[in-house]
Amino acid sequence: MTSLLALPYWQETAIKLGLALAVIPATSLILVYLFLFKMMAFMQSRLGPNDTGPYGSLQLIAEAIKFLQKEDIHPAQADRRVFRMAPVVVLASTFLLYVVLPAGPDAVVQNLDTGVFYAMAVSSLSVLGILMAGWASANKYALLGGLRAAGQLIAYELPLILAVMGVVVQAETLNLQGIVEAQATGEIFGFGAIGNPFILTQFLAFLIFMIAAQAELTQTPFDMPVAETELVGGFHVEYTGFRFLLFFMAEFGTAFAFSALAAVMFLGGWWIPGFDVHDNVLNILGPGVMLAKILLIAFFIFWIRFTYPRLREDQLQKFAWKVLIPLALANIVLTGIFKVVF
Amino acid sequence: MDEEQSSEEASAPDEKRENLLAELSENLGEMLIDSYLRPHEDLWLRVRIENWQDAVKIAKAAGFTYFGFLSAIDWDIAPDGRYENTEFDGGLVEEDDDPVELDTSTGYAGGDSRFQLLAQLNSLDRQMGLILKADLEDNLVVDTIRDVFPGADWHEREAHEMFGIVFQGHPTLHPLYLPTEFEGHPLRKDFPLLARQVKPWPGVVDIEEIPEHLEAQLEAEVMAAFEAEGGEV
Amino acid sequence: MTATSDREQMAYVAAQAADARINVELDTGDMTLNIGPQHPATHGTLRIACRLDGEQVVVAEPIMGYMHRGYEKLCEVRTYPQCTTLINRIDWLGSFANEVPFILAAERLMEVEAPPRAQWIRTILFELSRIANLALFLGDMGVQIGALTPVFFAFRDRERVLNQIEEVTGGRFHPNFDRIGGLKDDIPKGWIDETRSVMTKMRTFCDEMEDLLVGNEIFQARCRGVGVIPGDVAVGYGLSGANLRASGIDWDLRRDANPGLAWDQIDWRVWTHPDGDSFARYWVRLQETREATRIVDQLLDGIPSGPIMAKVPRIIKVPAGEAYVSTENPLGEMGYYIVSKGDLGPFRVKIRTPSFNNISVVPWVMKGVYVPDVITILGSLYFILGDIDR
Amino acid sequence: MPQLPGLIKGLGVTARTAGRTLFPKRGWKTFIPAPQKGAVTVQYPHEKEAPPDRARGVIALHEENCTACMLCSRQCPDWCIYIEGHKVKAPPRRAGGKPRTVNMLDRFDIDYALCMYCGICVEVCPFDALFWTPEYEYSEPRIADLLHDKDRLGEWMETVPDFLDYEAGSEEKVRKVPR
Repeated sequence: MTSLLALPYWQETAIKLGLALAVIPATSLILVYLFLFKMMAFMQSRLGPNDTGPYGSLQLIAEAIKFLQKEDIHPAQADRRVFRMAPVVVLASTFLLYVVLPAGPDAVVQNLDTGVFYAMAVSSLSVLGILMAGWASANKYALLGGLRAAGQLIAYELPLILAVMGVVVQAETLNLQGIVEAQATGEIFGFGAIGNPFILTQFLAFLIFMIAAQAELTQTPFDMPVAETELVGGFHVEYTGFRFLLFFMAEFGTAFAFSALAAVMFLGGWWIPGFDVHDNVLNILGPGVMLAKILLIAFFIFWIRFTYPRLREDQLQKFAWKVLIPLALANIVLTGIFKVVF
Repeated sequence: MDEEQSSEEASAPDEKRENLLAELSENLGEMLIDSYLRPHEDLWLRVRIENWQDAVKIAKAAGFTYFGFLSAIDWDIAPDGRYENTEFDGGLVEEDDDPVELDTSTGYAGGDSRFQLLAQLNSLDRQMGLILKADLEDNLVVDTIRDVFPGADWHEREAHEMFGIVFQGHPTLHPLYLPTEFEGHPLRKDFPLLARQVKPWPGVVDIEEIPEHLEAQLEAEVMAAFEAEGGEV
Repeated sequence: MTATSDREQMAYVAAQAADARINVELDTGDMTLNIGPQHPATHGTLRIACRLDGEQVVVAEPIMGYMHRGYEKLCEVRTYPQCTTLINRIDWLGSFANEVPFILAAERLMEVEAPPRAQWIRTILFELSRIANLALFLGDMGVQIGALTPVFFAFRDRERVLNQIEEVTGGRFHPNFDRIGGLKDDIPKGWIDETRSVMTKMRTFCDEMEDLLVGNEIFQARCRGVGVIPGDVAVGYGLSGANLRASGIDWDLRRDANPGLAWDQIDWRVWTHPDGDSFARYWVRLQETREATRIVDQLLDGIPSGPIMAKVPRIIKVPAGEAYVSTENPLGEMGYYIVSKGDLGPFRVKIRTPSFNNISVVPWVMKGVYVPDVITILGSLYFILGDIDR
Repeated sequence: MPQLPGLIKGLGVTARTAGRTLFPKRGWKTFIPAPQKGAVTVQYPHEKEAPPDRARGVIALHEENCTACMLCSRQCPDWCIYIEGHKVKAPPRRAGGKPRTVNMLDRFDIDYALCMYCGICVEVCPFDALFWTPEYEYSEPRIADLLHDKDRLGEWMETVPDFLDYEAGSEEKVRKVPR
């Protein structure tokens, strides 16, 4: 693999780390501004924030500053250490996800051979944080929210992984770069100009992945752990100030990361048709392509979020275990058969 | 029920309600004390307090299955009047300090006691309403009708806290609106409405008259100025 | 005795048995969850104390009074015209409709009848406040079960109706427009055409709600079969309005006990639904909103000309007597029992509000449901706090 | 015709609304995004809502017409109107007449912190001295400042709109605002 710049290991690591640290707040900034503020507002015949900065684009920064100024409050009965740790755990899971997300042939923090496996593993860490938050808040709503989150995230982890298995089987690798490569070099019935984005062959897996991701991200219609109108915010009901900000950032950072995963696994990732997969130019153009694809997927995630009502916990579990998992299993079997036949 | 009727029809006897009255008086028998009928409008029945529950059951059997409301009336005259000590305080307090004429009538179908129980029932089939009344004895105890109409549950709780009526057989007769430690029964006429007592009524202020000893002097001054200007306005 | 207590008893026994069974193995005591007084779903300050077994409600007990303003007492120290300003504030979302039964009851005692033009305009404003009120419900129900957007649509389109009300009465929320014997003022020029175009927009709004919520499979999954109230229970509890009609009881005071407004002179129908669940309640209200726009359209076509005030004395004294008049308000049967002693003000006013009876069914209907269903049921019963607490 | 699933229809509704907000219908310019025009909200401090003429915003006092008859103060359900006045002698209307006794208004305060905007005072006024105006921007940081005296109430007179014409079929007469 050719490198963009020949740098010592520690310098490269420092740059990557710095980038990752900057990227996560930036991603939530983009998502929140574009979708939560503006798109939702337009869908509801309003303007959204439009006073802070051009077209209100600095609104979130203003709000972040406001959050940072707030007093750090613990509920009297809270388990303080766990209470403080919870948002950090959730955010850490988000950070860890970004480690394997590729934005170009070399533009990746760490190109792990088991990238998919790793991503799935660390994404479920957030359950721990949410459960900690729910438990430590000493609040019944938070507790209910935390337990719901645990039940839900565990139920949807399975279809998520099973959906990804189809892709892995087809790409014959667990490495995310390898999956991009497989899509770039693949061809559909001899036609290879646009490669073989797996959304075409793995459409069912894509759907299951998106639904499961929606649940994993606790977005409507699967937002029972937060459920403003029932649990008044669920697990983060007692959080204010910068701890709430951490949860908030983690929520949108994870949404971004999952959109990126979907883009890598189903939409061909950073590859642009007509370029060689190892072309150095893609290190520059790749992030842009990725961003466009991520925003496209995030658009669907948020569009659904703003339109649908939420399901009930038992209906959600039923849906996961009785519909999604069998479908995902069937998809793996079909993929396997096709893999052997062709 | 079509009330939009021409004047002849309106003055025509209300057969529907008269039939109902006849039927209910027969069913109620001894329980019924008095009745009143406003043609094409409503029917009032006053029953014995000890038969309250039975009367409600009989009404229900006669088709009055829809529960409207249950409440009470305190026929006492409010000792504080209407808190507006002027001519606008209609009739109760006269300006010339005549002894106040107290209106002690107790409404349609009469009444003998200070507190009167009141319930409104509807019949969906007959498309009519019915108002039941009963005079409460001094101990203010009456049987609950919660078992006849489950909807009466909260209405009885409300009447309990607002008037102090005790509904025998009601299991959860704790306050509905008021705080647990609240004392008194707000809808009784002798319960003062503080909001109207802590503040003087701005309407009592009247326009200041010219003091008599100044009147002639002021008049002269005005006329002098008037004539100085040439008598034109 | 009735199905009610049977069901109560069975639920109780089952809960006790479940408790006993579980307690042997490990101590999972019930959890008490206070929904409210400050809670987004109670739009106001209603508190529902739920005993939960897991996420299942064992007993739900509504506790109110946080907003009790004592209107019945306050009315006793006010004159009749002053009372209407209070009455506006009972169900603040459909406040014009609140004035009507009070005024009608006073008119009945005074034996005055408003001129036809006043009655038609009253009916139009009544139906407009019904549309404004129910439009908010149609959106709010969405937000109760997690859909963010419908409520914004509701606020957007309700504002158009409120503007029409404001153009006539001068008040968006508290019109205080009804007078004993007629109305305060006539309608301004151009208002009829504007209202007609607003009614078209409201029908579009209803279609949008149909697409966004009624047709939505998730919404149906959340609402169908949740909070079923059979007809006989609804009647026994004195439920009214769409809650009663959604239980299959064909009873609408506009048609069945018209106290003298213009409803009997136009062509409209009463909507019922046999299911009695939350979905039925939503559906009935949606159809009623549509029907109300049609009623308004018809009424606008036929406003008779003439005066808007009957001959009444300047200082209103209502002759001694008693009267109970109720009308079919947006929330259900709202009635005033006025006891008059020939005074300037009423001697006693009993206000029969729909939400009070509607919400009294909560302990019965909420046995054994899940916490999210509590919200669905509360939302679909549709109460206004001012209407419960008065 | 097969029924579209409700889930997809719902997405259509939100997308359509977003489209209408972003690209409001306005001839050839439709394709230029103009959410400022498409949104139904009023950007309050920048642009102002225009309430209808009959809106009950604030009460204006036409002092010349007030005879300090106390009717409004007595009819006010909230007891928020405070009037004081005294009698004075005034010159006769015609030459050779007798001096008249007229009421002078000393104080006319409305406490908007108490007022509930019912309009009874405006209605009972027999001398056309009180009027509603749709103005609404008079909030104050201190609650005591919401007590408007007669000068402040008089200032509102400028903003009183003319009474509206009535719809066909009305027998009411359009009243005039004294200016």
